[in-house]
Amino acid sequence: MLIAVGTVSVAHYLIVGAILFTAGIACMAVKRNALGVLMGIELVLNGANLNFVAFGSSYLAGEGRASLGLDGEVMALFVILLAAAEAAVALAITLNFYNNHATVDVDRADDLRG
Amino acid sequence: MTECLLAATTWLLPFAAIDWHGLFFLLFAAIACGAAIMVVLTDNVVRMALHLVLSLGATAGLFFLAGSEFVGAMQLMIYVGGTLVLLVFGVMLTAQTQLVSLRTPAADRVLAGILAAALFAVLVQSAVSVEAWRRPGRAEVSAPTATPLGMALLGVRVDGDAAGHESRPLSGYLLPFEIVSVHLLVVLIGAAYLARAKRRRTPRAVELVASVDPPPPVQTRSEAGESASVLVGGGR
Amino acid sequence: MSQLLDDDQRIIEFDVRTDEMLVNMGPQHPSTHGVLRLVLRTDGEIVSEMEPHIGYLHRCAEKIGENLTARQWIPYTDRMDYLAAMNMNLGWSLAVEKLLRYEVSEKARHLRVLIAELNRIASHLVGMGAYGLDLGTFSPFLYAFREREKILDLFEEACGARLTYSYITVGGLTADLPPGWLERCEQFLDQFEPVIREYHTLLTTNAIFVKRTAGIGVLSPEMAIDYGCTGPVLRGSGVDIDLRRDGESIYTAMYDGYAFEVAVMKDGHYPRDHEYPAVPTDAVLGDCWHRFFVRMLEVVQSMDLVRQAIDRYSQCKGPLGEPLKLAEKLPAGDAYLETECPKGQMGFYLVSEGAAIPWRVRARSSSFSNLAVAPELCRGCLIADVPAVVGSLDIVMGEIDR
Amino acid sequence: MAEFLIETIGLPSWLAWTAVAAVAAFLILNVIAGGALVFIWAERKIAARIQDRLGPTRTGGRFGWLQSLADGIKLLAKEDLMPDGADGMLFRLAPYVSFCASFCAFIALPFAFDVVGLRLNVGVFFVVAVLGLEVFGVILAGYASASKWSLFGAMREAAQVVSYEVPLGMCVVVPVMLAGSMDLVTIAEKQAGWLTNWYIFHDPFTFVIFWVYYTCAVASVNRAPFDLAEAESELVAGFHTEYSGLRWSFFFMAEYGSMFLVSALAAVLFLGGWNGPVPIASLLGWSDGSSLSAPYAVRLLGCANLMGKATAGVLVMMWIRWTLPRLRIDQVMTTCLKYCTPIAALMFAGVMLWQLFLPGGLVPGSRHQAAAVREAWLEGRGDRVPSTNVPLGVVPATSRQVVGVSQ
Amino acid sequence: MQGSDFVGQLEAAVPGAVVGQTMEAIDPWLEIAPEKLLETCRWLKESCGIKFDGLQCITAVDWCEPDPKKAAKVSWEPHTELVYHLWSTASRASLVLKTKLPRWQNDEPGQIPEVASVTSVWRGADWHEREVYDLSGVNFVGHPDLRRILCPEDWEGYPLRKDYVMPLEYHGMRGR
Repeated sequence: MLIAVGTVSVAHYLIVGAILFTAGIACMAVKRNALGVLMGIELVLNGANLNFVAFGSSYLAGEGRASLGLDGEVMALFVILLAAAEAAVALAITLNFYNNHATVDVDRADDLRG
Repeated sequence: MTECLLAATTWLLPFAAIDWHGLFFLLFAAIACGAAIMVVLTDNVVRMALHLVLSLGATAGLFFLAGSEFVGAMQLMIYVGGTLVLLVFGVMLTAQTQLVSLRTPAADRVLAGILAAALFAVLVQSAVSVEAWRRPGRAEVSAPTATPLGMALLGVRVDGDAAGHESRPLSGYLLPFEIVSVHLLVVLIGAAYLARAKRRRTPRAVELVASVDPPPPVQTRSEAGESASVLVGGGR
Repeated sequence: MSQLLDDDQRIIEFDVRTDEMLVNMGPQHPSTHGVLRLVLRTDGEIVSEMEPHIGYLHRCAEKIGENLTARQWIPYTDRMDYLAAMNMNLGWSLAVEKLLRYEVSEKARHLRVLIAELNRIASHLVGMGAYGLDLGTFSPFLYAFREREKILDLFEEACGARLTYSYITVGGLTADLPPGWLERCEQFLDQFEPVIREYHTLLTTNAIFVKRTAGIGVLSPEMAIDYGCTGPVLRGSGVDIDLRRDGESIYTAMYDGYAFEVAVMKDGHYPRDHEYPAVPTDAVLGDCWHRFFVRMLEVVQSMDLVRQAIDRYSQCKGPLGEPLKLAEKLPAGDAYLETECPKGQMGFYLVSEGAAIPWRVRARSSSFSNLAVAPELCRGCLIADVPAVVGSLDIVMGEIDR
Repeated sequence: MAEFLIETIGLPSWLAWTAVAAVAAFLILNVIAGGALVFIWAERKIAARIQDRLGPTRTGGRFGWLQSLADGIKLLAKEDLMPDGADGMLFRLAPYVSFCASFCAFIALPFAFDVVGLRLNVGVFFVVAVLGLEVFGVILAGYASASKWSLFGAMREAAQVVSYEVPLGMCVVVPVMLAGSMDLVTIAEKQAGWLTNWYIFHDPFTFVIFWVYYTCAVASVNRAPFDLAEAESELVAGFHTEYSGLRWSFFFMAEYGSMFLVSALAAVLFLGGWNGPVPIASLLGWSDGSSLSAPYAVRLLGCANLMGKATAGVLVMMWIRWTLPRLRIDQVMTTCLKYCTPIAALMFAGVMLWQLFLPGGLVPGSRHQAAAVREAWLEGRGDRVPSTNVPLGVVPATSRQVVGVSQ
Repeated sequence: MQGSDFVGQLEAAVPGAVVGQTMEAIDPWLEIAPEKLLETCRWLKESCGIKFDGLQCITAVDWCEPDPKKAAKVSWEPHTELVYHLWSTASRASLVLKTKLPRWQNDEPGQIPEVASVTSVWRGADWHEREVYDLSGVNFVGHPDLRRILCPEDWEGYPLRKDYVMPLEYHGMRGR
């Protein structure tokens, strides 16, 4: 059973990845709420993931071009797993910070103590 | 009768074949990018979380489109089903009314905008520059199955031909797989430690009672008799 | 920086600060029995403090009692504990008869025991059904009401009403039983005998019910006596007091010659507990499960009493005797009498100046004191335990607010 | 069906495929809508039977079967009000998120051999993943209704569903391990034949895992003893206190939809999907049920089998609901962490060992050679996915690709 | 232990407490001086031979005849009477205590009479005293949380007093 892959090429995926990446960076830069920064990180990671999968996809691999093959997919897999772990730890820190300072405002987190 | 029906449809809808793959790609890409930008723009942190869910869901769709179904399902389950639920919990715990929408001063926003635009320009230029990446993918490709990925994670590469050259045998991913599982275990224990019950619940009434001695010996009816006023002459 | 220092200095405890939420349950809450508002101060799921607000059903029946003669006030006693109106009427009638030093006929005495015990069965059935509703299961409620309907049919034949009867009145009863009533009552008891055993499988031995009630809301005997709790709440904590046996002479005289055992756990055993399911291992004496189990035992106890009352009533010859005149002159003085109602000991106190209309009328409600102990039991429990504890006290708001 | 449209009517191929997709989507939507209607009526009747009363009798005919229609009209007529403190967009969006989550999991569910929305290679994984999304609808509803009670309900439900996903995931992996593939169609195919081929009877471990799966399923769908979210005795009605009318009916539809989905999944994974207890198709000489040329009757029989099993699962859930009281939130969590997860893990290990020593399973001769899959791949045959429905891409050329069946 | 011995013991333990006694009434009662009430109750519960650990009921009876014609014929002068019904769970004995309080504190209307609260002796008295305060207007000194229990918090007047006049309206609702 064959699948025709129309005009979509790796470049399209890369552009979408780029948009997600820049949105993530902007979100991290703009947001004052610690959770907003966390969401920015998630977006950045997803942008990267998209590129990995795009390069590793057997659909988009043109003839004779060095495609990542399975490595792309496995890399994306590990990124998703570790992003989950990272989010857990980041949230634990944010909530403890909230608990001590009653605010998650990133600008107020200026003293190193506590 | 079929000829006129055929004529009618072709007259009505000029293009012969829609490129489904492209159509769905545009749909999911639009949702993903739109939601991502909305995440940046909205101030209400709960709305941000919702847009993030939409964006990551659409990215999962893109993964399905790109043929890696396992990664798409994994993204839906782990990322959207797990990480974002965690994030929303965090939002719920901290989103008291005054914290819900913190606004950054206008100067920083402009600066961030310029930075983002510059970064975006660089990325797009590099994405489009390589000619090989612009050519559309292979015409016919067999439907994806998760078995090669599963086998690869066990260390046996069954998709040798995909890599194009037999000289260098491809290495499986058993070692990184084990490392990640141990890593997750460590994170699990760390998170559990951070979130351990901080405050003992006030001692349950059960413990209170256990310390109290049994009820005083109550005389049965024969000794006590009916209750009568102690002032009555015959009081015991 | 508000570091939450635990009493143990070494461990610096910090907790995700969820400020204490003031949550109120009721007064339109589906689980509280009638119009009761519970204000809970909760920290997350744990209730740190519970305060009941009552008075939503307050009709000031005592003020009205100062303008009505003793017999005219009977319908007001119906509306106090509307699930056991017969026992309320009996309590008030006996208090007035105590003041008048009036003795009712032998036949009326046995009929009063019969009717009061039947009403106790009906009240405990509602208690059981409503308690199942509190814990989330709907079916026992309908089974309980199916049996209660049969008792209400019997009452309807006897006095024409199904909820607020005004059947027992000062000086006897308003009417004698219609012919064939005793046979129908016996038929009801015969078919009810196996059914009540089956009801134990519905709730008492249900694993989840035991998990939700055993060891929850434990009431120590001292606290029960100190707060003035009475009835199944007191007996559930192991205190062996039942006014039908230990009450005032005028009340225990009614139960003279009736053989019955008080449903209380004495040194680890309930009376006749070989016939009923065993006490679950993690049930502590005085918890919700025991209060519920005492009520289930009292239903069986009341059935025996009704059978004995039927035999004695049918042996009495002669007329039932007329109740006293509507405007009976009350001698000067005061009288207080407590009777054993399904919810607990219901006391009536009346002061009279020698006129037909009493000077002051006071009703001491059992659920009033039973509910007073609820804040003590709910401290430190989970939100889901609050309806379990309040349900186990089996309170009726009509009686509390009067 | 698409070929039929293309050859006979000569529609342009893309229009044919849209028509096929539209019909498939319509069918699946009706399965849920129809199922919900039937289950509303069934719930009332079963509750009545358990409580020794009649249930609806007067609405429409003798057995009150129009009762669900009457409910539907009432819900439509009811006014959709929204509390003023509510966050408008989230409040309106929540029911649809919840409904879409439970609806789009039906895509991967095989009703008969070839009657499946999309034959995903990661079918089981996809269904479990999408079930996890339903919790978002509930959280949004709880947060957006701006009332303390609904927030309580939402937090409780979210904690419960997220924690029950762990044992659910473990239980689901066992049939995948037995069948050697995550594709629901393959799993069901491997259970063809007599009753003994079903995975529930494969070995004692899978038998226990089935019951653990069913408990976790009941919990993750918020039914019966685990329905903390709308525990009416404590919190007034949990997260959908503020909803009424059509929006509430979407939550209701989502609940019944996911209830049916979870029982259907149980049927496919453990009870042999569309294979009946007696392999009537092969006994009657019709060609092997799994080949494509079988007449439509076999497919119809398959659908009936699966729907029957799923409905049985739903009826048991209703039966449990009307007999057991509700568990407390900490008891629900302890059952999950202290009972379901360890048992699921143990049984998982048990099945692994069983696979090693008795690959043939309890009944010799059944075809569960998971190891066979590995050889097939190594010899380069690979388990080509023998199915004709092209998921997404369209073959511009008119060449038809002949399907090789790998068994 | 004869009834009079019991009264003798009580007087020995708490001198000046018993002001009057009526033995031949249906429920014989002792009249206790208001200031000695708390001390008597503590003695009755803790150190008396028969431990009165159960407080059954606290009632306030308002002895006052509002219309002057009947007031002339009445043998008592207006006062508020508190009736305490006690009960011993061990020996099934009951006891009635009565104290007489002025209707208003040093006779200016509006000032409600005061008496010591027995909540420290029996925890059950808490709600009974709140009800007596709410309906009959008696201030219990030392009560942990003396608020109205049956009527709304902002209700004026004490309904169970004989000379109580129903308010015309309450929060816009017509009284009469």
